[in-house]
Amino acid sequence: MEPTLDLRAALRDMILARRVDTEAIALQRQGELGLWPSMLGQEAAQVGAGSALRPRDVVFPTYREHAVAWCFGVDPVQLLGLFRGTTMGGWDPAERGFQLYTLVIGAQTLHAVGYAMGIVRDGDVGTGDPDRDRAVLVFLGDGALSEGETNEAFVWAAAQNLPVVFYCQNNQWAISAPFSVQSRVPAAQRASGFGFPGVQVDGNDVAACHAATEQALAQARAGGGPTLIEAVTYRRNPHTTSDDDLRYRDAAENDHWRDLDPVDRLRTALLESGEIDDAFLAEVAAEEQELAERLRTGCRALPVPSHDDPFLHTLHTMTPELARQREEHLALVAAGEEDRA
Amino acid sequence: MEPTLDLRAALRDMILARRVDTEAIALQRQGELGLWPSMLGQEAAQVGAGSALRPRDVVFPTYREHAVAWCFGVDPVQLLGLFRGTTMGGWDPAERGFQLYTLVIGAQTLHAVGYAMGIVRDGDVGTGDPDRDRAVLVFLGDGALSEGETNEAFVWAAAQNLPVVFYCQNNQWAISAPFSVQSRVPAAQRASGFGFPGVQVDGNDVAACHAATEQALAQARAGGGPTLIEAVTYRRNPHTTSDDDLRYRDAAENDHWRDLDPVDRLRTALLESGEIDDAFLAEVAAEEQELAERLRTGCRALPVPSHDDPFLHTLHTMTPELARQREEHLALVAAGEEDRA
Amino acid sequence: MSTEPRNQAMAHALNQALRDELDTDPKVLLIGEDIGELGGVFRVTDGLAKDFGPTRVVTSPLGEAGIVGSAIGLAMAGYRPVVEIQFDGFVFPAMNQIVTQLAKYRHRSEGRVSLPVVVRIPVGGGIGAIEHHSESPEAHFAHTPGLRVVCPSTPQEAYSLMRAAIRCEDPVIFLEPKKIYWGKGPVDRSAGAAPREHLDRARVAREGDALTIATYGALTATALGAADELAAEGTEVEVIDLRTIAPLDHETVVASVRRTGRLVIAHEASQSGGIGGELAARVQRDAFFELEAPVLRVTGYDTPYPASRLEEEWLPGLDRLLDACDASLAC
Amino acid sequence: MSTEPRNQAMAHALNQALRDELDTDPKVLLIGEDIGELGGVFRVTDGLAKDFGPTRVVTSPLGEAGIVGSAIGLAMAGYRPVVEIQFDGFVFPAMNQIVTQLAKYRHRSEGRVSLPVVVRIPVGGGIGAIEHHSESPEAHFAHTPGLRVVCPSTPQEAYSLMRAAIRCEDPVIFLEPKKIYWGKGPVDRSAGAAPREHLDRARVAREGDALTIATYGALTATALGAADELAAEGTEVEVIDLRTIAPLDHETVVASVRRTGRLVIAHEASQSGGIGGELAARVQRDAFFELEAPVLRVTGYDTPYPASRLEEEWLPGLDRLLDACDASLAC
Ligand SMILES: Cc1ncc(C[n+]2csc(CCOP(=O)(O)OP(=O)(O)O)c2C)c(N)n1
Ligand SMILES: Cc1ncc(C[n+]2csc(CCOP(=O)(O)OP(=O)(O)O)c2C)c(N)n1
Ligand SMILES: [Mg+2]
Ligand SMILES: [Mg+2]
Repeated sequence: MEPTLDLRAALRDMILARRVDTEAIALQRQGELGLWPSMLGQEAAQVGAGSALRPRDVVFPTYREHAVAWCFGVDPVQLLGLFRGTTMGGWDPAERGFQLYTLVIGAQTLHAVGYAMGIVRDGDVGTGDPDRDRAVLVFLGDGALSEGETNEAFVWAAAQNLPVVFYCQNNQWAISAPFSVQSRVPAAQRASGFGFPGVQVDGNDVAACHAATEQALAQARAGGGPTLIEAVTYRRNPHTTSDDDLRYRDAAENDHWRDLDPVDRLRTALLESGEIDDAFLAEVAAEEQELAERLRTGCRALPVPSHDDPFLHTLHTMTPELARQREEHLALVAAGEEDRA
Repeated sequence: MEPTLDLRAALRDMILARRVDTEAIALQRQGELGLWPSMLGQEAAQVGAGSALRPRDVVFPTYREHAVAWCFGVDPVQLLGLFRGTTMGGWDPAERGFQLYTLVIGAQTLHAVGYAMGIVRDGDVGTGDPDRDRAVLVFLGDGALSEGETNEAFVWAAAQNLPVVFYCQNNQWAISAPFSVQSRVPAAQRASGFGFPGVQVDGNDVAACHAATEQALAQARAGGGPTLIEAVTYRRNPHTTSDDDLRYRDAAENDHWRDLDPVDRLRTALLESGEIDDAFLAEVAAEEQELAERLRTGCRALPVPSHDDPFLHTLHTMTPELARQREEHLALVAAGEEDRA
Repeated sequence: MSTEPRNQAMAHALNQALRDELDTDPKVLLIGEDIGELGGVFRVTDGLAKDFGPTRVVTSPLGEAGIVGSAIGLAMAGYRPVVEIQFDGFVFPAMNQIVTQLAKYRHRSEGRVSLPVVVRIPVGGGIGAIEHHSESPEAHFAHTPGLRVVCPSTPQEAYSLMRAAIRCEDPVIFLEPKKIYWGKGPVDRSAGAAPREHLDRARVAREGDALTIATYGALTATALGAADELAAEGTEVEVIDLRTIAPLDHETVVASVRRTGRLVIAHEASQSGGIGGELAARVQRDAFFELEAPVLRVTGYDTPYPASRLEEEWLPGLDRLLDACDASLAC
Repeated sequence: MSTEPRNQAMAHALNQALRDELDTDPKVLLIGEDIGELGGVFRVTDGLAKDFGPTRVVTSPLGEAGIVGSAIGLAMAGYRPVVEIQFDGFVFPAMNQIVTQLAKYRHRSEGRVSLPVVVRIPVGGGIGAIEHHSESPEAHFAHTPGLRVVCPSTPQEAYSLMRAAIRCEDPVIFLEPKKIYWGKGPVDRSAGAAPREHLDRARVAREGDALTIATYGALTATALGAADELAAEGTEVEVIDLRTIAPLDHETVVASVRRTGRLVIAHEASQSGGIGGELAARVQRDAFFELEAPVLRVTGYDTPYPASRLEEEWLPGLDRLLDACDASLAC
């Protein structure tokens, strides 16, 4: 199979997704967001994977896949709601197949497995028809490898040979726990224990990430079963904007990985090979400005949910007691607003 | 290391432990037990492992390790209480280090890991002093490999290089689920995914089981970390006395494994080599009779707990509300007894 | 479809309900340990794997998180999974998927995504079982917004409520009282799925004016037995089968208590934090001035479920229920 | 040891309590995600890894079942583990180990084996956090016989109760209200561990005769605020800080209600199946004839915890508490 990655497009995606990240951090500093989990340094790992997806594929992200969301066409403004406290979701997971962020570590790996079971039952695997065959790409961190649920997902995927690709961004840290707390062997090796292939790639090499993902997804769609990909990379920012990473790791380690920055690396390579020039970069920079503006305005314009919201979305059909509580609540809120007025 | 297994003793243990099993089934049929999980066919796997233990080692069984209990000196009558409904336990786990049976699949693997962390903290590992170094031997079934908790135990044991040996009796079935529902690769291979050794042995060969366990325990005690042993064997009886295994498997499969019976195999080998003779067997048969009698009498004599029991053993220090409930309960029971009198 | 009611065990009625839904909706499928060839340890899925095949009746790997988690994914993919947890005591490894995922997903998706998953759990004691096989975990689910919790008390209710649960867009925890799996009663298949309101509403199982007993599941029969005994003494007791534990239909109970002035609540689960406390709190709130006696509860004690030789006395039974009725009536 | 009370944040008081127990008993050790170098996401274990080393202050792999399960094993081996669950919403993967193992082991071992494990969980909302970071899961534990559940409301209580919890032979779920982690109060270390009875008994935080408010954790301050407001109008409210949720000390509440005739219960957890129902049920049972108004509850609603922009109104606050007091007093 020919690699299909357009490196110029990949660079553009990486730069723009990074800008989403940078702006979100700025918005958090300004008090517009409560929290932001930065993906700085993981752009190649994410764009490499995200660009290997086909429209009918389905993605189960963690809470850090901002660049994958970007590749899949999710409006980045919608990523902000969860962290602004206006929603627990933010977008329609059914619309594009980019599922909601999941905060409970590992939980989404089982949903991915279930979804893949659905694909098998729909007969959308191994038909050879590219408009029909589908696969699931599920993201997880190195820390997530230690949760029981993740390992159950491996059991199910392997025994049923499901069309699911587990994409582990080993960014070396689970908050303050270095990878050595979780494992003494590479993450990719975990798969061998369950009897399916594990592949390790340089997570800062977007082409390598793309190739591995594309291959694994193709295999999954063709009925070849699951793969675990370990993209070795590094989380250069603190875990979230609330974290203080200097308490647990050396700045020198960070410096080392900054030298391996995936965006710099690709930009330099493409400049050197002549595939891009300053005009290209200027264009992207302009796009960046526009995007940043859109994020800033979009963030502030995110609708604050009504006090009705939790009551309306607890169950499909509201129960009598919940209806009573809802009325009580709305009356109290209204009374409070009157008091203040 | 020289193998230390006395094969005559092993045969005796296997025969006597099998008698415990057979008698318990009979007691269940007579209504003396509510249920019994038979270990028929797993005697070699269990005696092989059980005979490799040293007194300071600690065992975490499932609910089927009757022959291991036998090797460790647990009074077999005490095994019956759980299944007679007179207790949830039956023996003092601290006394010999043979922990209580655990019914929740996989749960005990984490207790084993915690206990091993305790051994490390006590400094009782890798000292070279055979009276000091200890290890934990934890049993699990093939089905248990699919529980998240078991895999978390592998994570902890590997990353911390703990003195624990996981002993998986792959008896081919988890109730009605054949091993293929859980895994497409041998159970022993699971360990490689976590970065520690996995060993597969013929579970019907007591010497092989013993040697593998002895070696793994020695390594664990010496500070060499965990091992997963897969003893390939077969559960010849239904899952428990309540199960109907002909609904899900062929009698022919059973016949095949009956031909591989571990007791017959060892008996024949030792008779052929002259290591035992008919007199030896007659002696063991006499022991069996005695044991059977002891089990029958012991079972019927197992004390029925007082109605106080659950109240006394819920918390170390009884709370006022529980004391109130206890009084109410005892009064009701007394009144009921009066009514009946 | 036969319209003649048949006398059936609850386990068979449930089997029929599953079969009828599998027949009706190709998106329905079953997942659980040993539910295939074996038909489940209680045979509730007996014969279904044979008739609907292993892709629709799936014997799963061991792992309750996997069972519920994969059901969530299947529901996202458009299926309607009905999963079985083998015994009440083994639902706890699935607790994370149930509480943080299944129950919350509608809210998280701002109402966009339904997860029509049914989690079947055989529950309760009184069957002489070993540890973890006699638990009553309903309060955990009833305290989790986003779930419905249903518990039938007769074969007909089991049949109709199961069909309604499978058709419901909300996740339903469906509790099957083991003690009455083999108790028989008339089952009219032509009734089909219960009307949706039955998933919101309790059922008056017997009318009376002297005292109200509210209970559910296996204890409904015990309560009716108590009502018989009291009727023989001239006291007419109203028995309410709560039927759904979430939502908890206190309104039906309050309406009853407005007439009777007295309420006894019974359940097998331990008292503290059991659903009886919730019901008592709501009833005293809404019928404070009509109550002539304190609301009394007859429940499991605040101890672990005991060894089976002790369970008969430990469980709320006829005698304890009658004692509580007497105490209430004496006020 | 200094005997001068110091003004300290609750998080620091807890840190001090852990430090003092680590100092006193070599068998005490801490396990949890990020509790080492980082000092935990709330810094409650700040500096302890440095002073006691990584074998006694263990940064664990990710996995809550592993954390509680390994603590059980350590307790069997003679240790007294104090484990941290990083946030309330992440305790559910550990539910199986807590409910079926930790809580039941004393009973299973016929009283032979104690599992002196403390499970620390930062709980509750009001801090502007994202999903799963503002939950109040106490009812799950209070409904599980074999556990103690403690929730302090002041730095001094936090200090003394934590020390008592670590010394207690029973497993203790120790809930730390996040909202008041940084609220300060005097802490007298010389008081040492709380007397054992404090693990059974509620605390009267303010005396009054017109109405009783029973609550715990962060809402205790809200209740005291409400009492202040009502006192300004001449109504003296008694505030009871339940302190332990299991056992639930209804006796102290009943004694108070016998005098005041009125009770309002407040907690952040959802109403249905919350611990308020249990307390209401017991109080109406034991003080039926003394109650002048129905017991009222002010709780979280029966919805998932909302997005943080809605939490201020969603949570029980001063206004709702005062409304409930007014409603009760109007009866
Ligand atoms: C079940 C669960 N436990 C704990 C947490 C708290 N927590 C949030 S992120 C995190 C570390 C995750 O590390 P990793 O899987 O490597 O992902 P990364 O953040 O590095 O992308 C932890 C412990 C959680 N979200 N879920
Ligand atoms: C967590 C949990 N889920 C389900 C069960 C019900 N159950 C009891 S034994 C068993 C099969 C176990 O198979 P395996 O681990 O292979 O052990 P074996 O019985 O073959 O010795 C199951 C599913 C259980 N005990 N615990
Ligand atoms: Mg990471
Ligand atoms: Mg097995």
